[in-house]
Amino acid sequence: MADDQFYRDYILDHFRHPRNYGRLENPDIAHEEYNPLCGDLVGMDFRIQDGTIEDVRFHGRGCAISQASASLMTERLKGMPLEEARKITKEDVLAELGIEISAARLKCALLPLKVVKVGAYGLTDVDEEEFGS
Amino acid sequence: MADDQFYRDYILDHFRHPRNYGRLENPDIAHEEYNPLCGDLVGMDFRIQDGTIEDVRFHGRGCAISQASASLMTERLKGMPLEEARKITKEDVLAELGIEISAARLKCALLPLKVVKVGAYGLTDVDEEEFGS
Amino acid sequence: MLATYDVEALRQDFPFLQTGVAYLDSANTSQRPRQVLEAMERYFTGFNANIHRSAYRASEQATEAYEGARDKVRAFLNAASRKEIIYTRGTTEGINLVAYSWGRQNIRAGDLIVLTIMEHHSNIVPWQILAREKGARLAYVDVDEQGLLRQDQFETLLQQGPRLVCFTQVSNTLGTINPYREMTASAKAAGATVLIDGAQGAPHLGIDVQETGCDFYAFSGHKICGPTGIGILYGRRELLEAMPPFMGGGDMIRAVRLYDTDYAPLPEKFEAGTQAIAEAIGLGAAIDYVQGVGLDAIHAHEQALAEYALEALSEVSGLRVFGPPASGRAGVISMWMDGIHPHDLSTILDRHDVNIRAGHNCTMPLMERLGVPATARASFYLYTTRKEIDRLVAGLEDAKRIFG
Amino acid sequence: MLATYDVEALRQDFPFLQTGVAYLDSANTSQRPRQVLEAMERYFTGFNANIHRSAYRASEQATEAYEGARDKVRAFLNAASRKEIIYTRGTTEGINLVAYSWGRQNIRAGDLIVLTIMEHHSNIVPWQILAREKGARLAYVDVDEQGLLRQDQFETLLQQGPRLVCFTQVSNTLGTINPYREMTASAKAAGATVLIDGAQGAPHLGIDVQETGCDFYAFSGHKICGPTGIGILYGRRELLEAMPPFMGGGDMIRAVRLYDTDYAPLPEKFEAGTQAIAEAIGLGAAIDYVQGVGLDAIHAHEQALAEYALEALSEVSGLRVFGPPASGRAGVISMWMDGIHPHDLSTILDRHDVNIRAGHNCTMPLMERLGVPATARASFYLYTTRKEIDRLVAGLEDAKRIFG
Ligand SMILES: Cc1ncc(COP(=O)(O)O)c(C=O)c1O
Ligand SMILES: Cc1ncc(COP(=O)(O)O)c(C=O)c1O
Repeated sequence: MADDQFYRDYILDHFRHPRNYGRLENPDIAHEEYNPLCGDLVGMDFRIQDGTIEDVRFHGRGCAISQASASLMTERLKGMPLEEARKITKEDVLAELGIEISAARLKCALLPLKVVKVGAYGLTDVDEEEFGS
Repeated sequence: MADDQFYRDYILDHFRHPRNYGRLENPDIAHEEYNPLCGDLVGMDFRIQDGTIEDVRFHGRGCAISQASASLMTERLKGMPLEEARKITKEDVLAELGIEISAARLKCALLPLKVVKVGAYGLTDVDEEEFGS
Repeated sequence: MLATYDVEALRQDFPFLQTGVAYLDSANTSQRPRQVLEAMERYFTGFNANIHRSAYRASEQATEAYEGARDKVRAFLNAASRKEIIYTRGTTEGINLVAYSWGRQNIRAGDLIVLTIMEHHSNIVPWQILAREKGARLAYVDVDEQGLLRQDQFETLLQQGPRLVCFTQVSNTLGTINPYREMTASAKAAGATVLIDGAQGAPHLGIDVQETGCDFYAFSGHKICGPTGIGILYGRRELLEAMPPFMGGGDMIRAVRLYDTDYAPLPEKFEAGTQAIAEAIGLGAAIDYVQGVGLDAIHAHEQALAEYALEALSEVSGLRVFGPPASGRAGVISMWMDGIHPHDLSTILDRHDVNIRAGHNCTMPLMERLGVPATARASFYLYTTRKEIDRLVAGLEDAKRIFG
Repeated sequence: MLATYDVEALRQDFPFLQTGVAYLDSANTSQRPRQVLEAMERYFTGFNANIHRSAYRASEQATEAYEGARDKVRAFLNAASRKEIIYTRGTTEGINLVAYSWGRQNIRAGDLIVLTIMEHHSNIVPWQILAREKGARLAYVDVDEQGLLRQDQFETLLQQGPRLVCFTQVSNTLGTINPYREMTASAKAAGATVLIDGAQGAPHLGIDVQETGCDFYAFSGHKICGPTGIGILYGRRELLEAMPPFMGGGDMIRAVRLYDTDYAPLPEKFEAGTQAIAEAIGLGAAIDYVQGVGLDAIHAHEQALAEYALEALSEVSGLRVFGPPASGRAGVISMWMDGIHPHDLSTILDRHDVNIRAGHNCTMPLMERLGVPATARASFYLYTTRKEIDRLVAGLEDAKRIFG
C-alpha cells in the first residue's frame, strides 16, 4: 500500500503544475499523439533554431503518468540539439520518472516520447511496441 | 479383457453367416443406408403381401455389429405385419443384440433399424439422434 | 439479501479470493471455483482423449462429459433441443459466427440492423463489417440520462422494419438490465431476427430462451465461473438448420469428397476441428455451480450489493456514478472521479489490493456518449462482500488524498 | 533411440498414463504433462484475471504469462517477430482464418489452389468453401504406392501458377513426412502463397518458419502436450498486415466509433474477444516441456518406435500397413486387417486397454484413394514404449482369434 512510492511528490507536482504547458505561435514543428484506449492525449509545439530546440510547449489531457511524463520531457528538451533529442530512449524516460512503471501503464509513460519521435522526426514507420503497445 | 462378453458367439455367428443375405428380385421396397464415417453400409429388400413382410433380404458391408444387427433384424422382420415393424424401437434392437453397446458403436448397431424406418416407411424427417448420430 | 445466502462459505470455493485481494472485476472475467478446476482436472488425468472420433472408453467418457455439459447448458437456457447449443470460444466468436453465417446469407443491401449505443465492441464491430460488405445500414438506440435504453427510439426504429436487432441483456458499463423480453417481443412482432448478447446476462440473471423468443443468444464461460476458451451460442434450430457452416474442417462433416462435402447435422455442423474439450466440461461444472447457488439468490445478492455500493459511493465527493438506480441494475458500477484519471485510480486501488477495471470497457461509443474518455468500473459477483465495497470506498478516498 | 532418452522417467509426468492404458492415439490428441496442468493451475489460483484490459497486478501478471507464452512460440517456430504469432483454437481455426481473411481478399475467379490428397478435412473443406464462393479451382497432388506425394505431379501443377499451395507437413494417416522445405521453395519460386498444416509436424519435428519460407503455418496445442482450446497460426508479417481482420470485437480494435473502427496492430488484430488465457499459458508450458525433451530426441525416439512397430506388425498375417518405410515417417501407422472392421479392432483392443483410433482420421479422400472405408491407426509420442507396441500386436492377434 506504499502508494506514495508510486505517485511521488514530484510526479504529482508535474501533473498539478505542468511545466511548459500551452501552445507556441507558429511553431516549426507541431505534433499530437492520442491513445484511444484510455483517452490520453499529448501534443507538443517546437521552435527550432540552428538545429537546437529553442522552445517547446506541450498540451494534453489524461492520467498523471502521461501528463507528468510530458512535463518532464519538455524540461529535458529545452535547449537540446535535435541530434541529441533523437537519441532519447525509453529507458531515459523511465529513469527520469523514477518509479516502476508496470506494463499496463507503460503506454501512458511513453506517449510523450512517441510525440517527439514520430512528430519531430517524421518517423512514420515506428514500432508501436517500442512505446508500450 | 472380457472380449468374449462383447463379441458373443451368436453375434460373430451372424456376422460370419449372415441370415437372409442377398437381394430380392423386384422387391416391393428397397432401401440402403450408409454411414460415411466408418463406411458401414446396410441395404434391405422387402416383399410385402397383405400388409405383412413376406420376405426380406439384406446386403451390406462393415463392422460385425452393423452386419450382425442387420442379420438379426431380418430374422425378426420375416412374417411380421408392417404395422408391428413400424413399432420396433432402439431398445428392441439393443435387447436383441444382448451386449452393451457403447455410444461410439451405437450408430453401427442401429443402422439396420434406420434402414427399416427410413426406407420401408418413408420417414424422411427422421431425427438422426435416434439412430446414434 | 437472502438470510440463507452464505457468501463467506461460497468464497471458500474460489482459490484466487484466498489471496486477500478484493476482486471487483467480475464483469471482465469471473473467478472460478475449485469445482470447475477439478472437473477439468478429472478429464486431464482420468480420461484425457479426443471426443467423437474414437471407440475406446476414455474417448467415450470424454464424449459423454462433453455432451453432458451441452445438456446442462440446454437446460440452463431452457432451449428446446441440444442441437441448438453450439460451443464457441466466447461471446465474441458466437456473434461473429452469426454475422458470418446467418448474416452473409440473409442481410442484403439497404437492410437495417438495429444496435444500441451501450453495446460491447463485440456486438458492434462484426455488424459494421457485415454492413459495409453488404451495403446494409446500422442504427443505434440511445440511452437516457439514467442510462436506460430509449424505448421510444427503439419503437421508431422497429417501424422501419429492421432485418436484425441486436442488443445486450445487461450493459457491462452501466449495469443497466434491459427489458429484454419486451424488446424481443416487439422486435419479433416487427419481423426482425433478434440476437441477444448474454455475456453479462447469463452469469447474473440467466435466461429462458424459449419464453424470451430470441433467435440467437451468446455468452462466455469465463464470466460465469467457467474456464477461459469456451462459450455458447444458442440459435433457434430452424435458423441454424438453414445456415451455411462457419468454419470448415474435421467433425463438421458427414462426407468429404475432393470437390464437395456433405455437412454434419447440428450441432456439429458449427463445431469444426477439435473443440475446447476440457473447457466445455469445466463450463458444465460452472453451470452446475451457479445453479446450485441459484440465479435468483445471486441476483438478489448482487442487487443488495449494488444498493449498498451506490449509497456508499454517493458519499464520496467529486465522484460521478453512471447508470440507473439499484433496482434496475446488475452489480456493475462505472465511475468518474474529478481530477483523477481512471488509470490512476486503478493503480492506487491496486496498491490497496482492490482490483477494478479502468478504461472504456470495450464500449467506446458509450464513453463518447457519456462524455468521458474512460471510467473506473467496479463489478460484483456471487462471492462479493460489503467489506470489499468498503475497501473500494476507502481506496477512492485515499486517491483523493494523494491527488488532493 | 538415444541412450539418454529415459522414456520411463518422462511417463511419470503424464497423469493419464498412470492408469495403465497403452495410449496409442497421440496423433488424435496428446497426453498433457503435469507441468502444463500446473501452469494453468497457477493462473487460476494465483492471478486469475483478464489480460490487456486492466491495470492491476493480477491482470498484469496474466498478461505477462500470456504474452510470455507467445514469445515461447515465436522462439519455437523461429518466427521473425512476435507479431506473427496469432492465438487460435487450433489448426482448424488457423486455416479458416487464412481462408476467410487472406483468401477472400486474394483469391479470384479462375485461380488455382493446390492441395494434396492426404490432407486432413481441415485443410480441404475451408478451401472448397472459398473456391465455390470465388469460382476458384482446386487440384490435388496424389500419393504413390508408398504413400509419398507425387512430386512430379506437384511440379506440373506448379507450372500452372497456383495462387495458393496448402499441404501438411506430416500425414496424420500415412505418417509420411513430406519434403516441406523443398516443396515450399518450389511453390514460392512458382509465385504461390504457401500454407503448411503443422498439426502433426509441430509436435514431432518442429519447424523453422524463416528457413522454410512458408507464409502460413498452423498447429494445435492439444497435440503438442498442451491443453485443448488453443492453437497457433503463424503468418508472415507482411501478409498479416495487409489482411483484413477475421472476427470483430473487443481487443482487436484501436478505436470504435458508431459507423467505423480502427483496428489494433498485430497480433491483436486477429484476436477478437477474451482469449483462451489459461490455455495459452498452458501451451507455453507445453512448448517448454517439449523443447526440454528436445525435438530431435523425440523424433529419433518415434522413428525407432516406428521401425520396431513396422517390423512387429509385418509378422501379423492378414494385416495391411499403409505408408512409407520408417525412415520417412513419423510415429503414425494406419492398418487394415482382412475380415475385421477397424471399429471391431478398436473395440477389442480397448478391452486389452490399448487405445487406437478407428475411422477415416478426417482424411476421407485419402481413404477413398487407399480403397478402404476406414483404418485402424496407432500413433506414438515422446512417452510411447515398445511394450505398448507389443500390447498392440498381442491385441491384434487376439482379434484374429476371436474373429478367426
Ligand atoms: C494433419 C492435421 N491437420 C489438421 C488437424 C486439425 O486439428 P484440430 O482438430 O486441432 O483443429 C489435425 C488433427 O485433427 C491433423 O492431424
Ligand atoms: C456485454 C458484453 N458483450 C460481449 C463481451 C465479449 O465477451 P468475450 O470477450 O468473452 O468474447 C463482453 C465481455 O467482455 C461483454 O461484457
